[in-house]
Amino acid sequence: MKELDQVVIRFAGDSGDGMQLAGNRFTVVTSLIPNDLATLPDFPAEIRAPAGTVAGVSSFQIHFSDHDILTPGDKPDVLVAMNPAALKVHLSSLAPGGVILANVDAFDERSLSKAGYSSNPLEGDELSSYRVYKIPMTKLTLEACKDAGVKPRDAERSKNFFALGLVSWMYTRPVEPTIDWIQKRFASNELVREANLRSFKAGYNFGETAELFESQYEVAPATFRSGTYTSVTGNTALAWGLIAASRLAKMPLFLGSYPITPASDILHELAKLKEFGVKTFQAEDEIAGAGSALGAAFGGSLAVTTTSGPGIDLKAETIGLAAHLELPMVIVDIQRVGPSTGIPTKTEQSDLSAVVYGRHGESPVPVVAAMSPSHAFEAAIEACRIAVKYRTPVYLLSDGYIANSSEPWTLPDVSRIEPIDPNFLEEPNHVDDEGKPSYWPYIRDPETFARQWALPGTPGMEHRVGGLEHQDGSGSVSYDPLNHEKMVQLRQAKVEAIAKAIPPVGLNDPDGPGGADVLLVSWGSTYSAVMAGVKRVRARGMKAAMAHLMYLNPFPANLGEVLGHYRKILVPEINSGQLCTMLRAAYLVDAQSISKVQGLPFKTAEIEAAIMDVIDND
Amino acid sequence: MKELDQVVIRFAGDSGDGMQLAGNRFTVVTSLIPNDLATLPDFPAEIRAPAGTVAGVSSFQIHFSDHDILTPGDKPDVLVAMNPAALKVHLSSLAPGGVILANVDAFDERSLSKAGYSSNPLEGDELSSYRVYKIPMTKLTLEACKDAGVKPRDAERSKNFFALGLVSWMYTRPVEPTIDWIQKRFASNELVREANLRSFKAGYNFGETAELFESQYEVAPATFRSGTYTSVTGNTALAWGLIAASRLAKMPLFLGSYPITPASDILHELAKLKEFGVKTFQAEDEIAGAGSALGAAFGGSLAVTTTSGPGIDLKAETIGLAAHLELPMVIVDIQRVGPSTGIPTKTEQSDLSAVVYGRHGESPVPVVAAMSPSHAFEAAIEACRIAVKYRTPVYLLSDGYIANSSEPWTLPDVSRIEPIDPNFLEEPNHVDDEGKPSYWPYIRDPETFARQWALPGTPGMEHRVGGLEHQDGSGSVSYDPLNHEKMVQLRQAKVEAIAKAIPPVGLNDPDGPGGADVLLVSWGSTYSAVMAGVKRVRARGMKAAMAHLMYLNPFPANLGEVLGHYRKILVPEINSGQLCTMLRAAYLVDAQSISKVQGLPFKTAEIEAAIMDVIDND
Amino acid sequence: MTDVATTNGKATSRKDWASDQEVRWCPGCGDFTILAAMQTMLADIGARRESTVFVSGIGCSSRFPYYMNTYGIHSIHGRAPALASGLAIARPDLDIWVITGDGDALSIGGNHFIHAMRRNINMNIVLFNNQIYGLTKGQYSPTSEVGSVTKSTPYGSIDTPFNPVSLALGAEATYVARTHDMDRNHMMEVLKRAHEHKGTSFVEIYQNCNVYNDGVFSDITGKDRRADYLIPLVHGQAIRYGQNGEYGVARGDDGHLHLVRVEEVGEDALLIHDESLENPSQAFELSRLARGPHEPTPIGIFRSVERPEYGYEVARQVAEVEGKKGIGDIAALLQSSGTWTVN
Amino acid sequence: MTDVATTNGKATSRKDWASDQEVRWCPGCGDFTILAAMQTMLADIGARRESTVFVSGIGCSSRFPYYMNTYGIHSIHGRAPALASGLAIARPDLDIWVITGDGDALSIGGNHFIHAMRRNINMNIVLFNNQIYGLTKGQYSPTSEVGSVTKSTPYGSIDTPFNPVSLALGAEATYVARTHDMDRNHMMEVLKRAHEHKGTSFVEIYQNCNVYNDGVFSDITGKDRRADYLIPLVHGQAIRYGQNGEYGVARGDDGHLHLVRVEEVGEDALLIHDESLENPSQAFELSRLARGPHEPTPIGIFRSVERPEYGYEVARQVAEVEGKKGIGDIAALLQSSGTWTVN
Ligand SMILES: Cc1ncc(C[n+]2csc(CCOP(=O)(O)OP(=O)(O)O)c2C)c(N)n1
Ligand SMILES: Cc1ncc(C[n+]2csc(CCOP(=O)(O)OP(=O)(O)O)c2C)c(N)n1
Ligand code: SF4
Ligand code: SF4
Ligand SMILES: [Mg+2]
Ligand SMILES: [Mg+2]
Repeated sequence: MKELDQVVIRFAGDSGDGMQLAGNRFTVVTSLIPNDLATLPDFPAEIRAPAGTVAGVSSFQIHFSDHDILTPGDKPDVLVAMNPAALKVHLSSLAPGGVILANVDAFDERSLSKAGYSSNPLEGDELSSYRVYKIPMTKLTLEACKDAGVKPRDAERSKNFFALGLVSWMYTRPVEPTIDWIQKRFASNELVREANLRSFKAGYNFGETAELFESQYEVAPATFRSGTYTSVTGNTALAWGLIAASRLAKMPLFLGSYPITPASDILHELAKLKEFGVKTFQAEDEIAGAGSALGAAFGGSLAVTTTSGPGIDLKAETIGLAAHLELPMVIVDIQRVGPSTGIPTKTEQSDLSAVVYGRHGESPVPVVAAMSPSHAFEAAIEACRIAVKYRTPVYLLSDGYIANSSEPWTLPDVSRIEPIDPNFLEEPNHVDDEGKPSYWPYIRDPETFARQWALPGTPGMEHRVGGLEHQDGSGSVSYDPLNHEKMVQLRQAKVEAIAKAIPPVGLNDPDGPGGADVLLVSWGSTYSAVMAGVKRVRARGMKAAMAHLMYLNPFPANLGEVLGHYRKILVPEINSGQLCTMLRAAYLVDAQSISKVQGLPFKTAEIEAAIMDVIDND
Repeated sequence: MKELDQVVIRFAGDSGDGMQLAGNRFTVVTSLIPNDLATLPDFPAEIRAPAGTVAGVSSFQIHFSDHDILTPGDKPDVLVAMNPAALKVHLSSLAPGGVILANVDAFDERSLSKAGYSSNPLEGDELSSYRVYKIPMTKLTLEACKDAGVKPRDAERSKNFFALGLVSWMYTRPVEPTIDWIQKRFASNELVREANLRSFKAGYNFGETAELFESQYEVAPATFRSGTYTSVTGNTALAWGLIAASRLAKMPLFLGSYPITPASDILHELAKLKEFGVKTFQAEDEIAGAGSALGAAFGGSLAVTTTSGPGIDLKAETIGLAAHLELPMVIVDIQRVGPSTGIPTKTEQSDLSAVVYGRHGESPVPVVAAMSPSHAFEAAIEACRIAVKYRTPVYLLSDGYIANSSEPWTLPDVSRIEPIDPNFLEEPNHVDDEGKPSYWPYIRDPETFARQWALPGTPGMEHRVGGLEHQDGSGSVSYDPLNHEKMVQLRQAKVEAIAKAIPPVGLNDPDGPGGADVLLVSWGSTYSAVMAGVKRVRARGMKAAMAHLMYLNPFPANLGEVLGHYRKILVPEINSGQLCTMLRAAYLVDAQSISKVQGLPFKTAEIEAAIMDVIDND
Repeated sequence: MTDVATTNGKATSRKDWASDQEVRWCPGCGDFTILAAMQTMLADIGARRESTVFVSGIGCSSRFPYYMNTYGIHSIHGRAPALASGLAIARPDLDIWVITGDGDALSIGGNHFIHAMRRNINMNIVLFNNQIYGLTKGQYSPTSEVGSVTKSTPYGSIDTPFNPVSLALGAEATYVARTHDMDRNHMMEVLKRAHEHKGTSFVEIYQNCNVYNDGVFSDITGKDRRADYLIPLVHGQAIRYGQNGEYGVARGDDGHLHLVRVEEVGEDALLIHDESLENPSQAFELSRLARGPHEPTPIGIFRSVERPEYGYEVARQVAEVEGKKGIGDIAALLQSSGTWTVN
Repeated sequence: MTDVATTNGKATSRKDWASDQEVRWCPGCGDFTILAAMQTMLADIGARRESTVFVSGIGCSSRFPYYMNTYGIHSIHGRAPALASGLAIARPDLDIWVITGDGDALSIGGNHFIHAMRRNINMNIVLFNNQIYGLTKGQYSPTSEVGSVTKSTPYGSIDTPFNPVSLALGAEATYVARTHDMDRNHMMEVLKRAHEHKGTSFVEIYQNCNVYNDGVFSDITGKDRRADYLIPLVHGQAIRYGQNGEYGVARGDDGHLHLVRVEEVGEDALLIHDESLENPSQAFELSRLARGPHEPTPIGIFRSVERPEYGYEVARQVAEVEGKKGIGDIAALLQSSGTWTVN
């Protein structure tokens, strides 16, 4: 038994091989150790890309450890390769000296040529710098299932459980949770249950008996703060955050949405959770998704619309109206690779400028971003809070990486989160010329500039709102030049006022403000790699500071001051430098963009290299 | 006869009073003097706002002079007020001591109260600081038409011609052109023709005989460069520019559009001009307007789509595809007051950031802006040239002010404009693995990065393009991370390469670069007021420089250098500072925004004051 | 007096339904009579102002909500049904009216329109069809007839227009009616029935735009020719028209509907109108009798059938799940995919 | 051999129409047979690759253009008809095919779809109806039946689906057909006729998504029950189906179409199918015979009538004006609103 402090495993195989499932189950048992962990699923855009091809490879990476970790790891230590294509695609990222667990049965001539191999890599010298284990996974799986009554074709499909069993043995994961899960999940399908169970056990036992491996490994439990934990993907956490916000505001949740990868899972999750009074509406398109949400908002629902890149373009006109009417709603953008259809299943942060600027006319809208899978819960609540408090649409940014990956999460005590007060107005707030009480929809709170909001159904508060410019206060249509200017300024001032209410940006600089040689600014999912990178350079004795932005519009009130302490500012983004441009404009600081647009999150090493680069060139 | 060097007249009356017509005819005869001139029409959003109300007032302002002028004038010297509401709305902008020509017949009790007057302003002291002429225009018109066989109700509608006649007399405009025009225009309707003719003459004669006026005025001809001139509105010039570009490129013009104020007139104009082979398509919405244009572009048309604010939001997704496919098209945005429906008939420059940033993903698109009505012709050709040369969508910005106002314009010699070479590829540019010639759609010109483009119908060049990321060169779908990054960079580099081909930004500083105390940066229609304002402060002995930006993306290559010469940079915009933000980000200069968002262009005095303000506070 | 009109507990009259905003349509515009019909009808049936919401898009017609003393949203060109859908699902207690034009509903808004029809969400869509874009000053619309000379078609339009009734029926509409701006009582009746209908009701109103398209419907709506051009559809009655009822609609030997002379076919051969047929085919066939407003045209309720209302169904599913699983518990939700505890 | 298939002057075979891209649908997906039918048909009729353009939106079905060795655009979800409209107007010389799915055409793209129908622009719209969103992994679509349990409707969908044939007919379509992915010959025939049709032709293909909606059409398309569930529409022939032709369609005494037993009504009572009727009502009525794919369903060409083609009309107006005014002269245009000269 060898002790390791951390391991990165990548399960890779054909889309039909069940790698996501194997990865997910491994994640669950790992969370029970408990190890700290982070995951990175990666799958092709096609539903079923042609079997055996490079395009059809699906993978799941998990990084787990006995200490606090942030990223799913740069390079896997172990690669499970269920077929030649999987090896082909992932070999180059394997750490030097890494382990390859290859399903040797799949390395037949046909599969090799489909993957583009002219000879079998398991046989030549090509892999000599790795530790290669050739395991007949298909054959062993078939044998294990032999007298279970399953057809061989079906039995073969259980080989992911064989692999899972084997890896579970290698890293001394408990077997009971997996066995329990298989039993429950396939309760109604005896043959499949039996095949999966037998294969899983066969894989585990193979490790134990085959004497192929020098030893088992152990990764000691990480020290977690005490509490109850779960493992959650970003999309699930975000959906739950919306439900929690609905409870906190006592406003029913309405989701108007049109399916799009990688946002659809939020719709799926919320559609299931009707016991929370959630109403989900699959609209005919993104415009109607946003429009229906805005209609529901007018009616007093906590209104949300979810989408990804292309949908953001389509919703722009409606969000402009929402900003103009000053009605709360949340627009969730799970960013993916653009422009246009791009690469739908890969991650990017390239919608930031579109959500900040992408509406005609002057229509400022707040923007909040989730920084990790579990943080999506908190970010969702915060987006809803700002929306309701300030009567404004709010963009909530996540991305494909956050959406699909998972991490351990201390369950929050929702009853202790501050409630959201919609503060509906039920009595007239104005007296008209004839002395009659009436309701003026654009009378504002002097501090937040939020307008007083009354709901249909309230007698005596009847009123009309609309997209034409309106008179301050009364809300009547107005073409008055100075009134228009005032309204433009008020809407801007309202969004800027949010800066007063949100927390100042935190500065992580062990030497105090300005102590470090360089400041890294992260936002959204770059948080984890940037934090990890900063830690690494600090470990090398260098001085790097970090500030993470959860609020992209408006910026926290102290951001200018924080940036002002540093001569060198680096802004790593999975785009061509969108936040960086915004910081330069707002604060006239010479922030430099570290850009990566490959559909993948930053690796810690990339951040480390970028920091070393500026420090070295000093 | 008194000589004046310049006059500003505003015709104002009810929407039904024909003020736009009167103003336009006055403009035409004024252009024949020739005086230099600039106009500013202003009309209500309603088709026919309730007669007699303040909301229903329509006006037309003309500024004409014996010297070069730039703006339609800040404050009218003469106000023609056809009814009380017109007086009410426009009085405050009249220059001190200005002339009011009031149709006294319209100042009855009902009309006064509709306009919100409790007593007749023509009778009290209220107007004592102006020179008020109370003229019974309705009565005189009716009398003039008495035995022409016209019904009184119809005859009354000619009173705009009475006013036109009167003002024509006052400023010694020739009468023949107007008489000719009436005769031609109403050739088929004898009664109307007669009524208009008689009324016009009656107005003219009234001036001559009534002894109400001390004298006639003359504004000497301005010195124009020799050439043939016409007077043109921005929308017409823009439409003509598109036709000229189509001829220059030998590509048929296709317009896919959905009506929207103030852009519709371009559709109307082009729909008429079928003898130029133009095909116009009124699509079901803006998405289809842009989509049909992109389809036509694929087929080799010079493809254009025209719209205003809300339409820009809706076209975003399609423009993102066009940028990704790298197909040429021009998106014309006649900006109006936003956000949302805003004030559709008023002007604004607030779509700049939307066109630069308003698409998901990294999808850079060039932006060009017209600076005056006649310049829209040139800007349209330039937008088409860039689109075709670089195979890219290009935004062409104009605004409601440019669209509807007019100015004298030296007719260009289109045959001397440089042709646009679409450079279609007709032979394969690649040899495939099997040695067969084939066509790769993403092989580029090494300098412009423009791709080699082949049209459907060309044998042997069959190929597919699409919104998924594609392989550099071949254009096949590619999910390769590094290829994606390369393509993002190439698309960006292509747009940036345009900066090499466009002229450097001109610096207007009599003292040489850096000589002035402040640099004014204008774009689009702010040109005229900024130039006029700069001239005024110079006339006061101050030093102000000016640079006008026709290209908003990419910026001219020398812009950073030009800005670098000045410590104080002012950027006046009819928005909240959108260009200013872009300049700050790009060049880290402390440019300051002069913002006006009232649906109206800047006045010269406003620019003057802003400049004095920074110089004084120095 | 039977049905006492009440709002906030008080009886209302037409003027209670008028907002304080000045009505700004062109003098003589057909929109005025529609406004009057709506206000009167709502007062008559005892509707409640506080529970009534008018949602519109953009267009002359879409200014309507500003003039109603109810809740209202003047939204985005073409998108009113989308907003109304969300509002109706979220708030099944409200009475929701969508006011739209031929451009708003059928050009830019065509998709939301057809989806509203099939979903049967609780809203009454009232389309002011003037066969023109009024607000943008006179371009042709998807209902303009072929050959229309307008600002955007100086040489005549070439698009076959939609027949809004056929389109709605093809999109699975449950309530489809047509009326016109010159008959206030008929408008009121048809609007009232729309209001009573559960789900999406669709009312097309032939509306005169006297500025850009004056008189297009005058054959049907004008007093002089109306008898010969307006075919009244009355449930349960033979379909008959003409100065003296001399014409009618009957199914011919070829199995298809035809305009007939009553004396030729006999009264018994006339088609008895049945708005409640489950199959929309006959209603569709009626909608095809006229190819444009210059032919005898059916006016009235083409179809009125029951189908589950969308918002109700949404609420039912929620209630059923709540009933089965109990009201959701957040703490339990957060634990639902398994937990581990560290002390 | 009569019609020799040629491209660039050479005869083609099916494989000339296949691009070099690997076909990436799920094994067993119905899309494969449609692809084969299209490629074979185009080779058979001697179409020219260089003049053929496939335009699609987004969806599994919309990957189709990548696999055709022709010109092609894989565009934006729902927008293919918009792009194709512009291309068809600009380039009347091209053969344009729009490939779309039930979500692409009828959900997000519904508006462009209905407007394409009414305008009759030169394009063939082929809708792969699998009653599901395939590419986004299994949400219900506007053609999914009520009660469908999918990822987005875990408790069953509540939306009444569109009947694409009814919708197209309600939108003034001139050519409307339905076929299915299990009968290559029928597909080829219907596609060929679509290709011959001038204007917009619309072909609905029942397509099996074996991953997310396996077998929804199996009553109609499966060999075992097909005879009892597939009602073939053949122009000029009595509408008849069943193992032994024992069933048919006839107009009843109530004037409406019914499914009948032939022995009960007699052969002569059967409806003779006429795809060329100017009035779309009977075609509409045929489209209502089945309320879903588990009832006997008409398959074939519902309607095929002539109406001026849009692109042709656009070109005609241009030619007429050019004829009358002469080819436009730019210098004259610039002077058209009057000039003055300064020397
Ligand atoms: C997105 C968008 N596109 C275009 C417009 C311009 N627009 C306003 S109303 C209208 C059409 C009005 O026609 P219709 O719906 O028939 O209403 P009407 O004015 O005739 O009552 C158009 C094109 C707009 N406001 N917004
Ligand atoms: C604007 C936009 N919205 C949503 C999507 C996501 N999306 C892609 S295909 C699709 C639906 C596919 O269904 P269908 O048209 O029936 O095609 P199928 O995959 O079933 O062939 C959706 C919702 C997108 N790509 N773009
Ligand atoms: S333009 Fe036509 S529809 Fe609009 S208000 Fe005037 S008359 Fe009515
Ligand atoms: S998901 Fe369905 S429609 Fe898509 S390729 Fe697979 S089987 Fe075909
Ligand atoms: Mg209209
Ligand atoms: Mg589908």
